[in-house]
Amino acid sequence: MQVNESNIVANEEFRPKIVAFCCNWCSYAGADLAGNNRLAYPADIKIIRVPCSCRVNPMFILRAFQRGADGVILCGCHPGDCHYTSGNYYTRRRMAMLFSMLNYLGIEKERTRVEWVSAAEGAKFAATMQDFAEKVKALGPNKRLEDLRCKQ
Amino acid sequence: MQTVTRETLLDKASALLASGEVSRVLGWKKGEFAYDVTPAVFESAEEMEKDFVYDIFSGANFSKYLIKETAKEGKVLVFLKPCDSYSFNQLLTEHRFDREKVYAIGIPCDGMMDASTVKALAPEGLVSAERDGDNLVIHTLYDGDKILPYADNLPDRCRHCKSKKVVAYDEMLGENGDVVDSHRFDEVAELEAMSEDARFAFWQNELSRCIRCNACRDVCPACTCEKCVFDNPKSGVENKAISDSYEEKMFHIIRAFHVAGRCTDCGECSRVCPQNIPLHLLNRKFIYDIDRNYGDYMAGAEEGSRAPLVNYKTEDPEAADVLERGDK
Amino acid sequence: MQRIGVFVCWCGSNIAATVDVHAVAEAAKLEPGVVFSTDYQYMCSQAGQNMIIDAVKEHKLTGLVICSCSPRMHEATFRKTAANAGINPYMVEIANIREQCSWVHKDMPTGTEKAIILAKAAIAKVHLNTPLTPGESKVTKRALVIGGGIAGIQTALDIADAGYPVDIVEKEPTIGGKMAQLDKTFPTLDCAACILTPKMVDAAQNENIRIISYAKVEEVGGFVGNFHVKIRKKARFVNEDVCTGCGLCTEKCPQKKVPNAFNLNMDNHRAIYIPFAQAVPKVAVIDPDYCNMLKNGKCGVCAKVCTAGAIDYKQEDQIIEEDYGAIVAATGYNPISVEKFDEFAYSQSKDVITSLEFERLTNAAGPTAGKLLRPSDGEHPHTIVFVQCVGSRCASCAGKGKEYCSKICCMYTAKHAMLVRDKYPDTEVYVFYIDVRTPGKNFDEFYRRAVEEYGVHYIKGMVGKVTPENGKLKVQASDLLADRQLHIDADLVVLAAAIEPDKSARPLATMLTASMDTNDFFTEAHPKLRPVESPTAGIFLSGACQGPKDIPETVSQASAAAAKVIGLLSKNTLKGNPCVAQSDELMCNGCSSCANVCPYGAITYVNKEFRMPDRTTKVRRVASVNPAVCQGCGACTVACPSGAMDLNGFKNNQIMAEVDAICK
Amino acid sequence: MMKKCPVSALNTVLTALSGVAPLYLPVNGKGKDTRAKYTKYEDGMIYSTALNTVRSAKDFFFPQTENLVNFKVDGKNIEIIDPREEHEDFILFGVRACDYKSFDVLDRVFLSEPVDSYYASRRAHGIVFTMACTRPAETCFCTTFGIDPSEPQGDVSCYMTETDVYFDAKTEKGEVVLAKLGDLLADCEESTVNEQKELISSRMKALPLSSLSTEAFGGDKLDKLFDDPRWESLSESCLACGTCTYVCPTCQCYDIKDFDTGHGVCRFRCWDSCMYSEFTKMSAGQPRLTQMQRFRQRFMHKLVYYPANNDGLFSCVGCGRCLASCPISMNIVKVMKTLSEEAEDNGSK
Repeated sequence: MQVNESNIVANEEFRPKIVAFCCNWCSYAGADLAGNNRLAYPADIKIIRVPCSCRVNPMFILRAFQRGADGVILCGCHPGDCHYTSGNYYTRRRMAMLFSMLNYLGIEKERTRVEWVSAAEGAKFAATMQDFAEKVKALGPNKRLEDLRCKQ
Repeated sequence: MQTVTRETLLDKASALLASGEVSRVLGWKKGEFAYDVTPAVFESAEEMEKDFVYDIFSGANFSKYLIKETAKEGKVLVFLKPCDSYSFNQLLTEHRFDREKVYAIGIPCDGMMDASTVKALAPEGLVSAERDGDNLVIHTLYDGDKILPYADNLPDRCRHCKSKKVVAYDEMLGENGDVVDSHRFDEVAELEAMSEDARFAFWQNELSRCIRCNACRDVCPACTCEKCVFDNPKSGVENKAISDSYEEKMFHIIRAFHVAGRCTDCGECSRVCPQNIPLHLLNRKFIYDIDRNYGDYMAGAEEGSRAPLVNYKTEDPEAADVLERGDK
Repeated sequence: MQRIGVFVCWCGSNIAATVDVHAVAEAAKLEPGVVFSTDYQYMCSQAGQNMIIDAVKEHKLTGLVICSCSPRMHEATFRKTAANAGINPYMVEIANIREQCSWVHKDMPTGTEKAIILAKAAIAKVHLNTPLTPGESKVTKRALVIGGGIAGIQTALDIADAGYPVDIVEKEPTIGGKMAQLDKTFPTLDCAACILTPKMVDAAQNENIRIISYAKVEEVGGFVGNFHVKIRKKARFVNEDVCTGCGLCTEKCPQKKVPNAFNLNMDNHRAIYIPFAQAVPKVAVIDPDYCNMLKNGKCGVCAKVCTAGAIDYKQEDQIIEEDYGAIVAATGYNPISVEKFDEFAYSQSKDVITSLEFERLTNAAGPTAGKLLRPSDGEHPHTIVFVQCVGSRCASCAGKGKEYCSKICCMYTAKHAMLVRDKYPDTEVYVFYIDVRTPGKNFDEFYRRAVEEYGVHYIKGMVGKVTPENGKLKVQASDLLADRQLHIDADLVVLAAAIEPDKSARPLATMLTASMDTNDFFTEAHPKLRPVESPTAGIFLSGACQGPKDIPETVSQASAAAAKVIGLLSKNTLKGNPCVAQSDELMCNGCSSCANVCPYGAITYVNKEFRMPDRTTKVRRVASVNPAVCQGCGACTVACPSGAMDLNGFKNNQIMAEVDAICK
Repeated sequence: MMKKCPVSALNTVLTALSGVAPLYLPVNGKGKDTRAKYTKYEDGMIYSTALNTVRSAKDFFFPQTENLVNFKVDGKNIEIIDPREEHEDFILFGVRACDYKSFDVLDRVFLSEPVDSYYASRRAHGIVFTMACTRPAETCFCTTFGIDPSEPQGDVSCYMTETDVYFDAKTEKGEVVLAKLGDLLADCEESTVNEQKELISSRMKALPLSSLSTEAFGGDKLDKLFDDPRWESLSESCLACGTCTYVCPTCQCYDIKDFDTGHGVCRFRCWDSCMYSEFTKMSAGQPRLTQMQRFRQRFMHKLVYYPANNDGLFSCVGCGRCLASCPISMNIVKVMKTLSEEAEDNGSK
C-alpha cells in the first residue's frame, strides 16, 4: 500500500513533526487561501485551529514537544488586526517570554516561532511554513524537550 | 546589624495583643538548633516570651500565611521584611486576603541566613551560628569555630537583595531603606552568554535533580491557586512522577511562567529546594526579560499594578527580537 | 464513550485526487470510539447530508467528524445537518483535508498520510466535545446616546425614526456640541446653524427622544441588551418644564461678569443665561459659581422677573435610572490647550487665537456679531497668519501635542482663509503648513480655490516664533520650498490646534468597559470591518470620540451606529455564541488575571460561599463570565494559572488531545 | 577476619570493587551543590566522607519512578510488555547505619506477602558496604531508635580512620566480595577498630538530640496521641510539600498511574506523599481532609501504626535528613519532643 511506502521513506529520512496553531480569523484563513491558490508547503505541518492566538496555552506547546513534535509555530493576526482587538498582543508577550525561557534552558530557538499571517497572506503562510519546516529539519529531532515514553 | 531586636518586636507584639488590636501574631518560633526556626502563630505574650525568636535565621516569608490567617476571626500581626512586603502587596493586588484583618509591622533587613547556606559553610556537625558585628560566627562539633564575613556569605537572595525598602506596612520599626542596585541579573546574563548547548547542559544537570517534592511551589507566595494544575488530574499535566527529564522541565517552565510578572523575587523557592536547584534563576530570567522588553516592573512594588503578562503595548517587541536579545 | 461517525468527502476530485479517501475512512475505523466510517463524493450535497443523518440514526452516533473542506466553508452546514439528525450541532468537528491537505500536497501517499492524522486529531477532539447551547437574553428596547453633538443627534434621530425610544445625555445645558459654535462648513460653505438647528429641534420634538441635558452618566451596569445606567442631572435652578425661554431673566440679572463659555470666554453673559439663541432645550440655567442668590442669598432678581415662576434656587441634582439595550458613545472632541506652545505666544497676546475662537469671531451670533475684529483693540486685521498642525503630527512634542493628524484642520483653515479673502479682500492671508491633506469629496477643489481664486498664500513650512511687538505680531517662519526665512508682521495669528477626545470619555470608557487607545479615542471592534462598534458588545461609537472626523464623516458614522443599534433593538432576545469562557468556581482564586485581559469586560467577581472538604464553609471571591458578553477569544484561559478558566468548544483537554493525535 | 587498606589505596580498592559489580558511592557534587550524592563509580572519583547523602540509599531498591508494565496499542490490538530486564548485582558503598536500618523497615513492607517482586529483585542483587559514622551530625538521632552507628551492619561494615579503611564482612555475600579483592586488603584484628567504635559511641552520647526518647510512642499509644490537640499547632505552618517524605529513607508510599504515550500506556509507580492533598484519593474523596490530618498521619505512621504492625519497630531511623530539608523546619524531633511533654497546657489550647 502506498501509505506504508511513505512510512518506509520516513524511516530513512528525518521528517520533522510540526504543530502550527492558527487563529481562526486570520492565519487559519491564510492557510485556507494558500490551499485555494495551491501553494504547496511540507506535509509535516499540521494545523490546529484556535479562536485566537491568545488561546494558545504554553502547556499546549510543551505538550507538543513532549509528544514528539520537533517544532511548534504559532500564527495569528497581525498586531492591531486581532479579531478580538487585543488577543495577539497578549500572545506576543506570552510567547516571547515562553520561547525566551525555552531557549534559556538550551532548547534550540529555531524550534519555536511566532508569525503574523493575515487572511490575505496565503503566499506568506506557505513560505513561512516552508521556511520553518526547513529550519526544524536542519536541526534534527527534538532531543532536549522530549519524553522518551512517547517515543517507544 | 539588626537594628530592630527581638525585644523590640516582642514589646510591640505584646502591646498589640494586650490592647486587643490583634488576636494573633505570625512570628518565628525557636527550634532545636539555631537555624531551624519555624513560622508559627502566637496567641499570647507568654507564648511569645517563651518561644519567639528574631535573629539571623528569621528569614521565612510570612505573606502567604496571611491567606489562611485572615480567614480567621480577628486581626493578625505580621512582621514584614522588605522582600516579604513585596509579596504582601502582590497578594493584595490579587485579592488574596483582606488587608483590614492584618496589622503589618515593617522591619528593616540587611540579609538573613538560612540553614542550607550555613550548612554549606560548615557541613559537619554544625552546632550554632550567630552574628557578631560584621562577622558570622559558626560553632561546630568537631572543627571548632569559624568566623567569616557576614555579608559575603549570605544566601544568594540576600547577596543580590533588590530592595531594602518595606513597601507596605501599618507601622515601620527602625529605619526604612531604599531599592538597591542588586546585580541580581548578572547570573542570568552569564547563562545567556553561554551557548545553547552549555545552557542545556547546565539546566539538565540542575533540573534532573528535581524530586517533585513541590516545596518550591508550596512556599511560593505567588502560587496561591486553589488547586494547582499539577495536582489536578483534569488539567492534563498532573504528574507526581519524575521521568525522562521532561516532566521536571515542564513543571519548572510552567511554574515559572505562571508566576512570571507576579514573582516578587523573594527567593524562597531556592531557599527551600532540598536539591539546591537555583530556581530563582528561572524566575529572574522572566523578570529580566520583562524589564528589558516591556519596561522595568517589580511585582509587588505597588499594590494594584497590572502584571506585565496581563498587559501589553502596541509597540512591544516581537518574540523573535526578544529571543535575539536573550541569546547573546 | 462517544459513538463517532467519520465522513470523508471526496469533494469531487478536489480531495480525492491527492488523498486516498477510502484509506482515510478505513484508518479512522481503527480509532477508539469510531463506530461508523465512510467516504462520499460530495458530503455537503443533500444526498451527503442525508447519508449523515441516516448514519446517525442507524448507528446511534453521538459525535461526527467530517473530513472535508475548511470549517470556514461548511462547518455551519454540517452543524445544521447534525441538528437535523437530532444531535447537538456542537458535536461536529471538521478535519480540513482540502485547503490544508489535498490542495497543498501533491502526491497521494503524503496527502493520505496527513489526512489520516488530521482525521485522528478531529476524532480525538470530538471525543471530548460536549453539547453546547447558546444562552439567550432579553433585549431592552431603548437606547442611550451619550453626547448631544451632531453625532449624538443624528444617531438618536435615526434610532427614534425606527421607532425605538432614545435618551440623549448631554453634559452642557444645550445639545448642539461643537457644530453649534461653527460659522460655515466646508466644502459647501453653508451655515452650520442653518443645517444643525433644525436637527436639534427635530430631536426635541421627536416623541421617541428624551433629551437629558446638563447631565452625566454616573454608573453603568449590565451587558448588551440589558444595561442599567445611572444618570446625574445637574441642578440648573430653573424648572425645565415651566421655563418658556423668554430670556428676560438673562437680561435683568445683575451679575454680568460671567465668562461666556459658548463664545470661548471672549465675552461675558449673566449668571443666569441661555447658552445661545437656538439652544435646545431653550431653558435658562443659573451658574451657581456666580449667582449672588445661590452664593450668599442676596438678590433673587431673576425669580422676581420670571413670570412663569420657573426659578427654583432649591433645586437639587436629580438621579435618573434607566435600562437600555444599547449605548452609543458620542462624546466628541475638544481642541487641545495651546498654552504650552510658548513659541506661538498664545498666552501673551489676545491676537493669537485658536481656529475655534476664529469661528466665533466670524459668526454672526458671536462676540463681534460676525465682524472680524482683533480681540485686543477691535481693529480690523489686515494681515492674518494661519498656523497648521499646532500639536498635530507632533511625535517629538510629547506632553504638549499629539502624534496623529487631526484631519479637519487643513480644510477648515482653507475655509477660514477663503472667507476672510471673500469678505475682506484687503487682507493678506498666509497659511503655514506641513502638508495640505484634502482627501474627500470636493475637498481638493475647495483648497485649490482658496489658493487659485482667493489668492491665499500657502507656504510649506512651520512658524518658528510669534513675538508680540508694538501691537503687531512678528511672525518668524521658514519657507521650506524656497529655502528662506520669512518675517511677517501680522495682525492676527490663528492656530489650528490639534483635537483630542473630550476629557469625559476616559471615565466613561471605564464605566462601559469599552477599550480606548493610548490617545483616549475609543477603539473599534475591528478597524476595518466593525468601525462603529466597540469591542464590548452593545456599545457603539459615533463621531469624533472614535477618531478625528469632519461633519459628513461624523454624520455617516452616526447613522451607521444607529443602524447597528436598530439591528440590535429589533431582536427580542439575543442568542449568544456558546463557545464562551467558563470559570470553574471551585478552582478560581479570584486573582483578577482573567478580567485584566478580557477585552469585553465579560468577567466579574462575586463572593461565594463554598463548603470545604472538612465541612467548614468559606467565602471566596470567584470569577463569573457573562456568556452574553464573552466573545470566546480565550485570552482569559491562558491568563488563569490554575486552569479554572476554560473555553467551551476549545477546551484545554480538547486542544491537547489534538496535539497528542498530531504528534503521535 | 577484619581487613584493611590504607586510605591512600582506597581508590584502588574501589576500582577493583567496581570490577566485581557496578559500584555506587557518595561523591561530592560538582558545581553549586557540593553535597554528596550516590554516584556510579568511575575511576578517579573520590569517596565523600560526608555524613549523609542528599537522597537516601532507598533509591536503589525503591526508585522514585519505576515502570511496572507497558501496553502497546496497535489498531484494536493491545500487547502487554514487561519492561524489566534481569537485574545484575550491584554494590552500594558507604551506606550509613541509619540508611541500612531503613532497608529493614522497607523489607517488612515490600517483602511480606504479597512480595513486591520489583523490590525483591533489587534487594537480592544489592551488596551493601556500610560505613561507621566517625563524625555524626547534630541532627543525628539514630540511637533513639536503637541503631548503633559504630556497628553499621550491612554485607560489609567499614570503618575509616585518618590513615586506614577497615572492612568487616558481616554476611556470606560480603565475604565473597572481599575475597575477590585479594591482596588489595590486608588482614587485621577486629579489635583494631575498637577505639574507633568507642569514639563513635562517646560522640553519639554528646549529640544535642541524644536524649530524645521514644517512650511516649509505640503501637499502643494510638488512643492517647490521635486526638492530642497539639497536632494543630505543630502542623499549622506546614506547607504541604513532600520534602520530608521524599528525603526520608523509610517512607514507602507510592501511587500507580497510567501514562498514555499516544501509542500505548506506561503503567508506572512513583513515590507519593501523605502530605499531598490528593494522597490516596478515592472515588469517595480523600480520607484525610485537612493538612493537620495529613501531617498527623505521617508521624502517627512512623511512631504508632508501623510499630503496631511490626513488632514495635519504629519506621524512623534518625538520619536527620528531614531536619535539614524541611522548608519550615518542622520535623519529627519537634513532634516527638512536643508530644512527649506531659504538658500542663495539654488540651488547654
